[in-house]
Amino acid sequence: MHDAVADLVRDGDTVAIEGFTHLISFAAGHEIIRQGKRNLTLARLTPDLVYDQMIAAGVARKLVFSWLGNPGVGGLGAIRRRIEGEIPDQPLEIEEYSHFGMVGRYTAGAMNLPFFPLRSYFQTDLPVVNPLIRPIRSPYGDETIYAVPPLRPDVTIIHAQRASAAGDTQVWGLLGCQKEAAFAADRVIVVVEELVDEDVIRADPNRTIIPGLIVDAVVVEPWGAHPSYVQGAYDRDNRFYLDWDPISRDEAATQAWLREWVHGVEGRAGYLDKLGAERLASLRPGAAAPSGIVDYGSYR
Amino acid sequence: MHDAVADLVRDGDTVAIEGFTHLISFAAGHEIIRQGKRNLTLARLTPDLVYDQMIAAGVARKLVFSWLGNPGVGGLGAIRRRIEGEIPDQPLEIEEYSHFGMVGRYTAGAMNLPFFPLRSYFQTDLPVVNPLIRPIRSPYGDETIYAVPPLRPDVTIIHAQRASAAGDTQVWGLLGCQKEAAFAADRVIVVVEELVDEDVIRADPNRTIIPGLIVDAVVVEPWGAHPSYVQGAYDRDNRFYLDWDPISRDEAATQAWLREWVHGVEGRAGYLDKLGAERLASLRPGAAAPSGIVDYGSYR
Amino acid sequence: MTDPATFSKSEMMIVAAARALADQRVCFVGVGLPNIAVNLAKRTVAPDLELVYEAGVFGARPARLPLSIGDPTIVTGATAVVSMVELFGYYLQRGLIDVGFLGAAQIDRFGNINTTVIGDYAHPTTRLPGSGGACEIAINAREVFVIMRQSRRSFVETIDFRTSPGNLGGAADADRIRREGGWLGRGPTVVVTDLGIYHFDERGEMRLDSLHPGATLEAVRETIGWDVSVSSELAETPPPSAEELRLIREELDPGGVYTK
Amino acid sequence: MTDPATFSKSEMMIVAAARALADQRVCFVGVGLPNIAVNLAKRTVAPDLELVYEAGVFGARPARLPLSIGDPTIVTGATAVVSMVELFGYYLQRGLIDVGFLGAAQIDRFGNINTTVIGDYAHPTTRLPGSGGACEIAINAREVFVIMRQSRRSFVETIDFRTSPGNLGGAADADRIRREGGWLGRGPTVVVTDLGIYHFDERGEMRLDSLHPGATLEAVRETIGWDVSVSSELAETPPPSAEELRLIREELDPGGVYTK
Repeated sequence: MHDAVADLVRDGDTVAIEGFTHLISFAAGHEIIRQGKRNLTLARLTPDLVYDQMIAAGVARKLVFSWLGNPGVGGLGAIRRRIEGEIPDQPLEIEEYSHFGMVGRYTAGAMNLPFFPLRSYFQTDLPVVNPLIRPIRSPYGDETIYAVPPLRPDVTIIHAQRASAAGDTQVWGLLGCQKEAAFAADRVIVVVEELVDEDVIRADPNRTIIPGLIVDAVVVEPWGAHPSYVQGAYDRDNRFYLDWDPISRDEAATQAWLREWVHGVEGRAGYLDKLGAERLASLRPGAAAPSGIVDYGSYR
Repeated sequence: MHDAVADLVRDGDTVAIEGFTHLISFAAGHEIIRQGKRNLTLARLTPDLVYDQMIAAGVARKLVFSWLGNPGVGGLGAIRRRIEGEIPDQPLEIEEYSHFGMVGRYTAGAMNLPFFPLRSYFQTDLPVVNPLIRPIRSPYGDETIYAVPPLRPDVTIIHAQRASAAGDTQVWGLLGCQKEAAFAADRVIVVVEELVDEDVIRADPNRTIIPGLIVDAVVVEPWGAHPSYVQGAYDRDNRFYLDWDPISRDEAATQAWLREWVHGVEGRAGYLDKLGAERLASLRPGAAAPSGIVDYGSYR
Repeated sequence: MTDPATFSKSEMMIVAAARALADQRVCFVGVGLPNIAVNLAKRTVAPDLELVYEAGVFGARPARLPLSIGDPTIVTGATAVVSMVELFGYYLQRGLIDVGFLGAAQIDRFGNINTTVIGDYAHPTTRLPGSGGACEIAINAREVFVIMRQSRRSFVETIDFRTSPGNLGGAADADRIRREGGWLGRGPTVVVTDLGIYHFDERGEMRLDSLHPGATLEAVRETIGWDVSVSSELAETPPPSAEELRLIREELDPGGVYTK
Repeated sequence: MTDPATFSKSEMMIVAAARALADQRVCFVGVGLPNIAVNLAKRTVAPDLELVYEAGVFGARPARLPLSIGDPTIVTGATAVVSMVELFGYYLQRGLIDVGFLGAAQIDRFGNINTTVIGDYAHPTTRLPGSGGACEIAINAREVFVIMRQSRRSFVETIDFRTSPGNLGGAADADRIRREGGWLGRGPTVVVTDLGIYHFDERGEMRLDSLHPGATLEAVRETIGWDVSVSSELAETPPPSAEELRLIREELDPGGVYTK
């Protein structure tokens, strides 16, 4: 992870660590903090705790998002303080859309389209505060809808259940917009729970969401998505999300947490040691829920 | 099948029997012929043999397509004769796009968008002969690309490996644009090799391409895609595609084939009996090629 | 613990919201209070309700109440899991969602919703989460239900920011704009609060139709920033049943996250 | 059966086309002759070539030569199988395809291609298949290879219908339009026929650079509808190797469908 972030994430980059509640690469976020990257533009539908931590650490100058909160718990204090101007030496510029707007932006990037059309924003104040949300007239009839511009991250980082060494990546469970964010990006880092043989991928090609063709680095980092979750591997650590609320409300507590849990640990392994085997074990799913097998058939 | 077609396919409808070389519902096409439907507008990227047969039978007044041929073999004689005006009493109107244009039309229909933008058609004669392919200017910069209008079939008919009684449908292998064609449609008929318990579907929700919510009828018709194929179940009957070439070149031979193989058989069962167990057995894949199992995990 | 004689205002609100989903088929589940209300409905008045989560799930069968609307329990055993571009495009924008269930920070008499900022956008007093999927749900879901607690800060004459359109400046206005703009949704139809149940009258304005047990018109008026319209046949909301309370207290929210 | 001393013009054409794919990474495989040429390249000069089929396959490993470009053998063992909107949008239009390999019914000196009609569109002498994916491949693939047999009917001064753009009216013209229009592709770079191998000169015009064994300049000129430009260093194409012929005759096309 150290090398992937060192080589592929550069100061001033637009970085998207995507994954909608599922498969959020906290491991990459913490490594970016440790390497002291600066002036990043961070893009994500839901900044979530990972961006609250990264922005508290001062790596970003701008945030592009569609829903700003600690899902099911409350707010994201570090980001909120900077938006509300409480930390004058760390101003944070924001660029705001709706979920479909952000998804559409990645999709336009992935398809190399100059815009993505959608039926949102009518009669709202969002286009008023974000001039990049623009009306577009249909060439059929006189209907006018809205458009959003492509989002093309310099680097997209996603976490997945498995990939081959070549970077062919498979995911099950929530897919969010990782595929779109990856195809839209200039560089792609895939972090996986498990490195698998190419044959495992080729046995079920419909399960592949990203081909190695667009992947620049594959990092094996089990538990790398904690406190978010990996379908079939571990559960969302809701206790962590609840505990974050009071920490996030207090800048000093937030900085102390970063010192202890990000700067104060030896990489991800140190973080997991500190978290403890018992905590991790408690996040394992109960019984297995197997997908079943389908047959592609051999055709010679 | 009889009831599904009788209830859901009406004279004058726009009908899309989709499936790109894979999962083409010949069973539905033949039933539409037997029921003598008229004045249909038939939409498909590749009309393939199924539309050559349906158009020879006189069910259609118009064809919307992007590639007209017998893949790997040659032309589609019945359609070609009507386009070239050799059958004056059966004129055939055509509306022509590229593959991405057709896919984009279904996608616009599925997303309820007034148009789909794409980077095709520049400097070609396609927009000249099809005024529905129109330029559209990006609201960002002064770039102009092209747009195609939504295609919203009255009925979309697809063939799939399996579905639940509720119509929740799963497919593996080539996906073509069946999902888009189904979501774009007013009515949907799903024909399956196998009816499965709802639990089989819910065991692997990422494999579901169409929810029962948009399905009006589920028809169980094993071998219903012959002479096209079903990944894992049976192979493409290339001999049939090769044999069709001389038949299709001759209108009398084509009509004779329809009498013998469509009107002259008792539904799909009769067609399969006539084809013979040996022919069918020869189309079974060799060894199995299992997908492997993934674990979704139980979370209580 | 499940003494039906005593229940909180939050419990009554959640129960009333769940009951409003009877006979609905497909519901888009928002984060927070809608999440527990919809899951209660699925266990009571609407067992066949198809739960749609913006995270990309159709036909979810959560074995537990998810804290977040993105949770592994909404995936395992679901009918379909799809990418978000498909969920928002092929399901919501296509018009397949019957009810979008939203929460709100501010709402006005016409059901226009603010979840973005309190104060000026550039220099907010309080920064709220923003739209998420709410903006497109309000436009494309066939109808919208709102669940939120009443207060002078939340039920206001003028919202500070319009995140999700309701009946705009009134019904006539809204109907024309929605029709001419090709919107699939008719907008907000029900608002459930901790004090009562509201529907929208022919002017597109919120009208109190049912008062919860223990709530008073005075309490309602004290917590609404405009002269609220009250139905001439004002009803009293039937109290939560023992089973409804048991489900909330023992199965859905034993920690009291939503009902505290 | 695999006597390398004797080989057909079609075999030479397929072999020459396959060799042109050496050092290429990602190839979009068109129907017909490109299909066998690309599969031969995968077995000879370009074992790591990623085969992309418009049907929705990336990284195909066909165990047999598919008659159609949609065949179960291109799916089993592939790296990824995706919907066509993704294949055309996320792969081709995104610019991930290095070479688009096309066939054609008519081509002009600038590599503009017709696969739609011979004669008038409304009243065609011969109705051809149409674009399929060719139009978008010609615009979005980084470069385009063409494989087709020469004849006065196919190599024409003016094509009857422009299905897929090549160098338009010439290089200057084409470069400007492709740049200003934001096209990702630079257009046609190689044309392989049954008589020789052509590249495009600085004017964007086809130039014969290599003549196949047994072919003559006379035969070339007799089968081209314009005064074709010939390289000052005209080379002779090395004949097919025994192994190349064995692969075509025994593995790829035992039925002689492509080589008859």
